[in-house]
Amino acid sequence: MIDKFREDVLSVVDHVHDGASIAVGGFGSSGRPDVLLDALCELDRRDLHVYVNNVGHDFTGVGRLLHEGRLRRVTASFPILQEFYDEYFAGKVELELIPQGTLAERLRAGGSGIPAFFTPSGAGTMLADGSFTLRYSPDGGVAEHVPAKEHRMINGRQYVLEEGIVADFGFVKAHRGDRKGNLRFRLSARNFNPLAAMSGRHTFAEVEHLVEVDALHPDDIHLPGVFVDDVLLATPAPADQPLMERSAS
Amino acid sequence: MIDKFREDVLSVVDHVHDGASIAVGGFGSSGRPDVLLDALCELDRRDLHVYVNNVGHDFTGVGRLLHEGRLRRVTASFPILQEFYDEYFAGKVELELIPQGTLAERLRAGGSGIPAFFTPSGAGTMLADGSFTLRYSPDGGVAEHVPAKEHRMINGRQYVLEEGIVADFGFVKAHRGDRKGNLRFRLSARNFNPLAAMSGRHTFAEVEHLVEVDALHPDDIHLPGVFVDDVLLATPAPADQPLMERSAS
Amino acid sequence: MTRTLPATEVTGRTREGIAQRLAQDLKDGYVVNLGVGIPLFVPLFIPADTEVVLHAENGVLGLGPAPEGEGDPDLTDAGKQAITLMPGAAITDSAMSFAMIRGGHLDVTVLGALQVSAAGDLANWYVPGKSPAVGGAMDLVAGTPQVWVTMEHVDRQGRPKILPECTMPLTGRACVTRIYTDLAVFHVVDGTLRLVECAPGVTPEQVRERTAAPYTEDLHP
Amino acid sequence: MTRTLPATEVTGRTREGIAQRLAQDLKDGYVVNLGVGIPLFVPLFIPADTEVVLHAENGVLGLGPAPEGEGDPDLTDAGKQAITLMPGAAITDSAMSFAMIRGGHLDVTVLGALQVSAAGDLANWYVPGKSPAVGGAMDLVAGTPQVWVTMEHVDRQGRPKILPECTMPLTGRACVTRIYTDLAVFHVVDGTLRLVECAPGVTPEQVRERTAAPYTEDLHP
Repeated sequence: MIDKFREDVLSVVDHVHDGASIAVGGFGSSGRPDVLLDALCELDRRDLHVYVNNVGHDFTGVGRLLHEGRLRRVTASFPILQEFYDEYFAGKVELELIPQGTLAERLRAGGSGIPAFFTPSGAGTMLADGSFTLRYSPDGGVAEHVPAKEHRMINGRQYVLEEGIVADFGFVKAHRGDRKGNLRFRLSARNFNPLAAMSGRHTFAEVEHLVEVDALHPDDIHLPGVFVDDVLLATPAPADQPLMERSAS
Repeated sequence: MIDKFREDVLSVVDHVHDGASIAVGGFGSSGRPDVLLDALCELDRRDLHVYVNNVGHDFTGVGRLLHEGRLRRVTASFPILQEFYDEYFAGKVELELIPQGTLAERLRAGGSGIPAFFTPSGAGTMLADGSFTLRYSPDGGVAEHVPAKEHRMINGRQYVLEEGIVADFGFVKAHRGDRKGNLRFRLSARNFNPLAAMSGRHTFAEVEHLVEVDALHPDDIHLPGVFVDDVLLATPAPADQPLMERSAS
Repeated sequence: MTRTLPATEVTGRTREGIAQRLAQDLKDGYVVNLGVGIPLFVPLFIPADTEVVLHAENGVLGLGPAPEGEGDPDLTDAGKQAITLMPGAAITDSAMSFAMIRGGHLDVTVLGALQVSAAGDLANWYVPGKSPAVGGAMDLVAGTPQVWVTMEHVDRQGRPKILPECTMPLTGRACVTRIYTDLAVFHVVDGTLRLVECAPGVTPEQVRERTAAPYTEDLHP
Repeated sequence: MTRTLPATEVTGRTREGIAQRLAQDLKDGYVVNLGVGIPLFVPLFIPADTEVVLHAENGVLGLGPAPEGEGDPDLTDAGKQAITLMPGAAITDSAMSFAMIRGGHLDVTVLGALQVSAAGDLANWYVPGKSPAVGGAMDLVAGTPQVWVTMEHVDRQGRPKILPECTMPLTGRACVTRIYTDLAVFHVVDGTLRLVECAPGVTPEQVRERTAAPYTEDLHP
């Protein structure tokens, strides 16, 4: 019988190897899977390639991974964190900067068996023409550029070819989830979470509320359980509270 | 103030011109927008290009359009109807046959500003190599083939390039809808409906229940109103029943 | 195609029996899409302690058995038949449904075949001259890691359906991973066919007489 | 870039005033995405009888005003600020949000600019040497039919920001359709700039002195 719920976060995240690529949900701190990200730190994982919209504005979430030197590359649209840029310009972390909509669509495409698609976003700009710096050298020079992307005129307009992202792992946070992995998000905490889940070859979901299998109506499920491998609690339940609950939205 | 509800179906569908392309939701008769399709017949529209999964198994819905000789071309995965094939082999209607997942993705892509994407589905088959007959001549010979599609090896696998579909109009059916155009579907009647709505430059939605604007929770809306231009009743309400209702799922 | 009919008579599994044999290979937790025909018998034979999640490409994940009585017109499978839902079922639109399929999130797709080639090519959507319709077959065989074919071993004229090359239009290339027929079970290993099992009462010779494609034998008694 | 500063002093619209002027051009029913900076003043000036649906690229369609008090951490705009929702609001994931944007389903995007070129090219995401971040700007200018720029007419050094060609990295080519500054309103018509309005108390000469790009004049009194 299918039961994807796991009580112990560390033993689940232990499957993530050094050097892994991880698609991470969340927009800023909204809907960000902090329990999963923190587990990477406790397990001392390094050399990670993270696909995420923002690095964050402080040393929590992906910001903590950055601060502890665990990131090899970040693929993002809006990293923000100043310490991230310091590390980037020092050649300690790579930045593949892409438009936000391209990040969303690349994650969805990778999870959907679409290896590449054309988009107008970024066509003819330095994010597509091969001039953006992926990695600086320690002396401040350019060590490597993001490769130029294929451009094509379609119906008189210029488009750029972008690749689907299949990450080794998906890290997501949901409001409610059941033991089959079905997820439901709350308000704008949904954002990149369903897409990060789709992109991961193996996806972990931390949920605020674990609900019974028939508590989510089939029409109300935002992400079907087929995209989720392990379900964890976002906040370990206090001892005096029941693990299982049927919460209202 | 935005109010997309229209009482009179014919005056709305009257915007559809002869020769128009229409993306139609539904899977078989499930979720099929029959009120809108019937209006095309009453308005005597002809020479239509319909994007739809099935023509149907009888002379209702798209089957009625076929039966009345209103179709120039059908883009579909599973036409089924025998009279459709009779007309096809007689050169009276064109058939662009594509895989079902490709139809779904092409409709979504077109509505999402993605002009083309690569998919493994159909690569190296006669649905992609230019050998499938788009149109027969009256004498039974081949008048025109579906053009060959670009193939490309990506990471050692063969893919085919498919184009997004932007239809002149989207015809969809929903279970519930509000005056802002927000839609909610019921069970497997959802199918192609959100995608047909996205694909249409101008989209009509017939709804079983018109609900008040705050009756659908923002997390429960399957298709935001931004994709819908006109909302109609799937079944005109009897005179003794209130037009507006707040129905449970 | 010009082979003469085999001399010996043979009776292997029934259509239900093919589905029953295949059902033994489904593992707990598998997500499976079932085509029309023989595959639709498979659910009858899934053991009670094995949870197999059934997927229908019109957007249903977690199909239950047919309803008693009329059924709900808003709840049908990909063959437009009324269905029920299992606890934990989820509904999606067709793009998301095929995202699951194309993205490799299903485990097995079970479908019928007109022909299978020695390399695992599949032809199952179109008999030239007849009415063409493809549905989701090309997406299913392109996206699903395991593609299991169920079919009669030979056609109604007694001609082999497992051939060196398919002569009918392909659904996909090198996609089939297993073949379950009335006479035998084949696995496709490293791009070649391997006979792993004969049906009860069927001999390897009888299978050989009715199979035009080359294959190796690795029979488990 | 080597132009000397204009001799005359000029005081045009305030930042709020630019937003107020732009808000007059929003039509009932428009769906609008607002960038950070001056665009965030726009909602203050939308007339009560005009319904403008505000979109945030993190998946919110139908933003309301800022909450009184703390707000809900699960309900923020694209600038991570707490928001409320209007009746009829809808939430989507980020892929659907950008499907709206890229697919042309919004009417107007309003954003700030570092530079705008004579052909309507926009540079607004990256000052070389500073910290690069792009967010949704490239998708917004690629997908939205009307791209309205709000900005100060000249930079802090008094140098024109409306130039023959942008010297900073582009966000998009030939995408800007209108420019609202403290001094003037330009429309981009057939790929060229047209001055359609000077701010109250500003003369066409003062605009010309502070604009490096060529443009035509079609001033409505």
